Amino acid sequence: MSILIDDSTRVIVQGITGRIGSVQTHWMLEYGTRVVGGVTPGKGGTTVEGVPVFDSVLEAVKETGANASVFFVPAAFVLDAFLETIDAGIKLIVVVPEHIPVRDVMKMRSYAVEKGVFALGPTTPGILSPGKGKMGIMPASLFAPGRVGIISRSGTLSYEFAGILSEVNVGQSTVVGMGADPVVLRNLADILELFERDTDTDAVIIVGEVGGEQEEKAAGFISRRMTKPVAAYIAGRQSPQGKRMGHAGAIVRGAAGTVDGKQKELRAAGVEILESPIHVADWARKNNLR
Amino acid sequence: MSILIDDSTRVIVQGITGRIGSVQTHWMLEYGTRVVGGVTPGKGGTTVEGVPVFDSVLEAVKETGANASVFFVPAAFVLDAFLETIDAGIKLIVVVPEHIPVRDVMKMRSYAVEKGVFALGPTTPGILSPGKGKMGIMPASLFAPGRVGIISRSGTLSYEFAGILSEVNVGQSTVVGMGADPVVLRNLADILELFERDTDTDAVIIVGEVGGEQEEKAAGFISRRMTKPVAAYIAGRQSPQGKRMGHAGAIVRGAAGTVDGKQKELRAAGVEILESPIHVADWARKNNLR
Amino acid sequence: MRLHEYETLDIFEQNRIPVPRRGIAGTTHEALQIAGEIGFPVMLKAQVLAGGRGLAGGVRVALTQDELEDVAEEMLSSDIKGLPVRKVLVCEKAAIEKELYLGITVDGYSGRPVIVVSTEGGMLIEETARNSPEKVASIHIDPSFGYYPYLARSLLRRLGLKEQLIASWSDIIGQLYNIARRYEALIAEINPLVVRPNGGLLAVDAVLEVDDSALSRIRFPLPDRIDRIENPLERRGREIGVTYVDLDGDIGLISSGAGLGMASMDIIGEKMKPANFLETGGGITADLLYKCMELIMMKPDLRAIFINVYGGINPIHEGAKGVVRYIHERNVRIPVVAKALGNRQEETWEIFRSAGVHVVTETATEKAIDKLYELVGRG
Amino acid sequence: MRLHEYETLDIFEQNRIPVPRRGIAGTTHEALQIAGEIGFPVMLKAQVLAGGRGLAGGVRVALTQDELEDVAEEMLSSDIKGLPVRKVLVCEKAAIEKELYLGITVDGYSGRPVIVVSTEGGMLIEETARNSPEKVASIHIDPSFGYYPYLARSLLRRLGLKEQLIASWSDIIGQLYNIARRYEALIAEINPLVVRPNGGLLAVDAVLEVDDSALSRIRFPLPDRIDRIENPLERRGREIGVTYVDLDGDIGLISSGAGLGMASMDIIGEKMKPANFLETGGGITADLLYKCMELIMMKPDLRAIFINVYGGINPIHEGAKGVVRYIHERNVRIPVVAKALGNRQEETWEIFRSAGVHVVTETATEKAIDKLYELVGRG
Repeated sequence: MSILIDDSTRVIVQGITGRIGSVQTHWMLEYGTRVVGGVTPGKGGTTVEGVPVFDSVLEAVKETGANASVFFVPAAFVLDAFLETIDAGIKLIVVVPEHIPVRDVMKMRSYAVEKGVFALGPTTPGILSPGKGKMGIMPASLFAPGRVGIISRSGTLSYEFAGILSEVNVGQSTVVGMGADPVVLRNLADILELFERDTDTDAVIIVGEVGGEQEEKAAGFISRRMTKPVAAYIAGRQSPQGKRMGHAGAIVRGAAGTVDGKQKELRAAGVEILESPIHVADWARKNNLR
Repeated sequence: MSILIDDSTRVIVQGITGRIGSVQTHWMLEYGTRVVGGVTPGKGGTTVEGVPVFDSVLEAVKETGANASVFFVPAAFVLDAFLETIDAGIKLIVVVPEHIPVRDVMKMRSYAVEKGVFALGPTTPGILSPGKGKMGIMPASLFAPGRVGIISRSGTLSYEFAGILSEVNVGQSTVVGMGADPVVLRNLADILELFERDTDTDAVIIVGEVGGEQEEKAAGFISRRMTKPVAAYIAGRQSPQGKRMGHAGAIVRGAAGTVDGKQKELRAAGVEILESPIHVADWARKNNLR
Repeated sequence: MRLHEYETLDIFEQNRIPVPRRGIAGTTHEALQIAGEIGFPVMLKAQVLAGGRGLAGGVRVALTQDELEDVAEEMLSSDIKGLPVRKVLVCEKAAIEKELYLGITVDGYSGRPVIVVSTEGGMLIEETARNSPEKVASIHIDPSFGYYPYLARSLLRRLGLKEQLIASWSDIIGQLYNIARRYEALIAEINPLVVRPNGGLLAVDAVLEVDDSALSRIRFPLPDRIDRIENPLERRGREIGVTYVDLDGDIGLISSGAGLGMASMDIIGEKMKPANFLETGGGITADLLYKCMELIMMKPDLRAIFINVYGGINPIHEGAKGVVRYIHERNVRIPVVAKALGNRQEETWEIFRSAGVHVVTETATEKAIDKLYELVGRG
Repeated sequence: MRLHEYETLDIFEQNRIPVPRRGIAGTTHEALQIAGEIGFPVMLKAQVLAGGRGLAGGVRVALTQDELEDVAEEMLSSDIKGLPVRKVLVCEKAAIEKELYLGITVDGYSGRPVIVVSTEGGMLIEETARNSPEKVASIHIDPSFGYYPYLARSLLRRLGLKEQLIASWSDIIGQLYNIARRYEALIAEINPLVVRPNGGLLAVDAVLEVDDSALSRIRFPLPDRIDRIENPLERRGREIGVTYVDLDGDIGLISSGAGLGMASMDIIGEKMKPANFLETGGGITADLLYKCMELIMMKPDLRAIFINVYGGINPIHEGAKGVVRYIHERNVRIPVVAKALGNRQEETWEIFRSAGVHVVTETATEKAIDKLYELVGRG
């Protein structure tokens, strides 16, 4: 097992004919992912890396039985394509592109929730289950099969943590990029819940960063519901305080958002705090993870 | 029994301090309606016709236990007040005002449906259950208690039909004004269904008019589900064809909208067609109604 | 309120819908000038607010200058469906590969905007819809969800079109939907939407009807709504705030409520002919009914007047005072029959009777019209 | 992008939010002129894009012409939180009965806009929120349902206000929400929103931060976004399309990904000091990394450079070519350490090594920074 991606996952690539879409389709196929189709309006009937391209998501779903989609669509068209994808019945969507207006993300999120669709991003490297497949841009060489789950707000830091673990022969069950935007399509706690329920995951690493309140809210979930060991690293201690732009956010969030605040709440929930990424190797050894 | 209004109905009047709102509150009270409060923002703490006025619907509901509301709010504020009323938990709303933009009505309708609220109007005379109470502007003298239900798209024609029946000693269970706008908050078939289920209604009269497709759609409901006798009058045979403004409506509706088309479909559903209002008296006699 | 075609085409152009080169002419001379700039052949289109204009000769082609002079001259001195042609739209006659249909309207029954498309546009679109429903497709828009381009694309896919046409047509659907939203349109329509030989699209005809109830909040410039009513009596009705429709009979009618007014017309029509339809709405005052009397009396040769009002929201006793004041001041001699029921009816009857109005106290309008017929019938 | 207060006040005024009489001055002379028109006393407010300006001396009162001269002179030659004060807003000093707070922001966790109000506005609003939560109320807006005035009224009722204040304040909430929607604001704030002795409201301070990702589709005029960046290096970063933050250390940093960049800074910071933060995003090319090298080398006295990139979406071998070209062309002599992993890593290492870059092939950034420290640590 693993979360989100397994043997039944049939992936379409939206924006498959673009520069990034086609290169990443190559890497996904090479990693063994079942990429069954691609979508680019107006390019139906062609193929990319041997994968058939369709004009609409509905057609792609009908012809290929796809149940998951990964987006390499220009930011300005993501909202429209996302809604189309949900209406076509896809239940797992990974939105890789960055620079999507927050208002669009709010609309996407509310529609996904309404329709029971699990979506990740925007600005996410995607999901990778070692040995099973990947939806997104994660570079395969850093990952190894195993029983540790990783959830990261940062793309490249998720590679770093997986790579450090792989070097000491600790594999991963699934690595999930949450996305780095102010509003993401799924919150941290929802993904933790999937790992908690996954019989092939023994422990979970949260790779967080300064700002927002994902980690603080997750701490509540962990203390109430998590039974598996959790470790967390929070990047950004040395970052200059972001120029403060108003009080509304601070009022809504209270003291949340600082590295100290996040570490404190996670620690109180029983999470082991990693002060530097490399410490994850010791933590894995201490917990007999592999 | 009766439909919509009964002994448990506790009415608030929105816009109670306005010229029409206060006069109509007087008439509603005089007819025995349990008007328990009124709402006009900024006029809380005063009284109209002995009825306490509140600043917000929520406050009125909390203080009076109201469960129904009748609107005498200026058209420009109806949408906002309507949404507020639904959020305050009111389950029956009568929107008397006319000239409400269609876009607002569409929004009101979709929210009412979502929240399970029964709403009538706009441009409706309201609802009257003889001897029990009324929400709206129907002039009481024309109505008498009995067992015939009336549903009318036109306000004044509903008075006409009730008056003709009352003159020949045929009373009414409930008289419902649907509203005369292109989009109304409840369709004809929904109201027919209430009368079909009401044990105190023996027969129903539909007072329709040229245009739209309420009567055509109701014919489908009647042939499938109605067991009680139904008669229908359709006004507007002599009306000049409305200046035709486009094809989209005609394409959507097909042949619907003409007096002949409506009569034909209703007749096919077993409805007795009244060619002139006064014929309703004969129909009542023939069906032994009282 | 329906806008003229030339007004609508301007709005379309501002919103990036491709429209023909064109100009608006009030005289033959102006029409010639415009055609000179555009180049022949040109289309001439009578600017009257009536449907079925094409079948009534309101759309003509001019291949040459001479032909244009004849057609413009004739059109500008004609009536179409009873409306005088004051302006003619002169526009480019584009080469046509295919005629499509695109309309956006409010579906009253579902309470949602609906987008309708067809691959067979043109004057016979309604027949196409009846006889070849597979050539027509429509989609309802959830008002709280809103419009998105993919909805248009999936709608057009149902017609089995090529991707290139789907792309350009769905752009125009988006622009038209945007116009419909901004202008609170009850109808926004392009028929035909022409496919040119080069594959480009062109909105050759344009309909926009704006929701009267929303006029005050539309933030975009709109023409004056009263000025455009051709009939002076109907214009006067709009001015005083009532709905007046001019008819060709001789029985004047004042009613409160459109349904009651229509029923009154139906009943009058059985043996007589109504001179007008007049519906007061819910704002009756003494002054308003005085003005209503004035308005219906503007028609010469009226034989009688029928007043049919209910006291629900309306203070009918106030209305009666206005009627009576008019009768006294203008010394009205034709019979006036009134049926006035509801709140304060007795008071109302007394006021009417004081001026010799025949008051009918029964409920059925038929009875009142029987009385009216008795008074004028054999006159 | 955050707008200056004077720009935001103009937008508020266009949208019918009451704002003080005011003018913007770049010199003491201009400040005097404006004050002359407004009348004393006036407020002087330094126009810098930094929070906590009030507590840092950026908001001052001038009662007389002399006082104004002194204050304006001083302010226009000062720095606030490291930012030079180039412009001063001179505005009417309104009489104050009470200070309220109104803010609209995006709540990242719930994914919804949130409206926050408090009866205790002013500089200490965050303390109020912590210590007297009953004086603060907030409401989330469902994006598909939208904003309606009754939502603001019911929000304000929770603060126990008088109806008159609820009416005028909820109007301003509606206007601010409209601004936030039109300008795709991440933050729109009025603090304080002043109640004047006559009961009228006045937006005395104004914050508007626009979503950078939405800039291209906002249909209303906005100031140039690059021009307003004070720091020339940060401005250059924006120009070439990367995020650059100027710091006061001496280790140059190029990273792909904000998280990786922050972690790199954290680790460098344990024994050394970073000179900058630079995050490339997902658009690495040879040219971009050439420009990044150029940018970080604009800081004098750099002791070493650390490049930390992953080949996921980025072609890191292309990036390496740009770095190497810069090193060769500019004859860079300080140590350059690179960690580059992922797709085409071996190819990338080879390119780096060809220019003498120290390549670290282990995954942990700590190991690479150990190497860096070894190379410069005792320098």
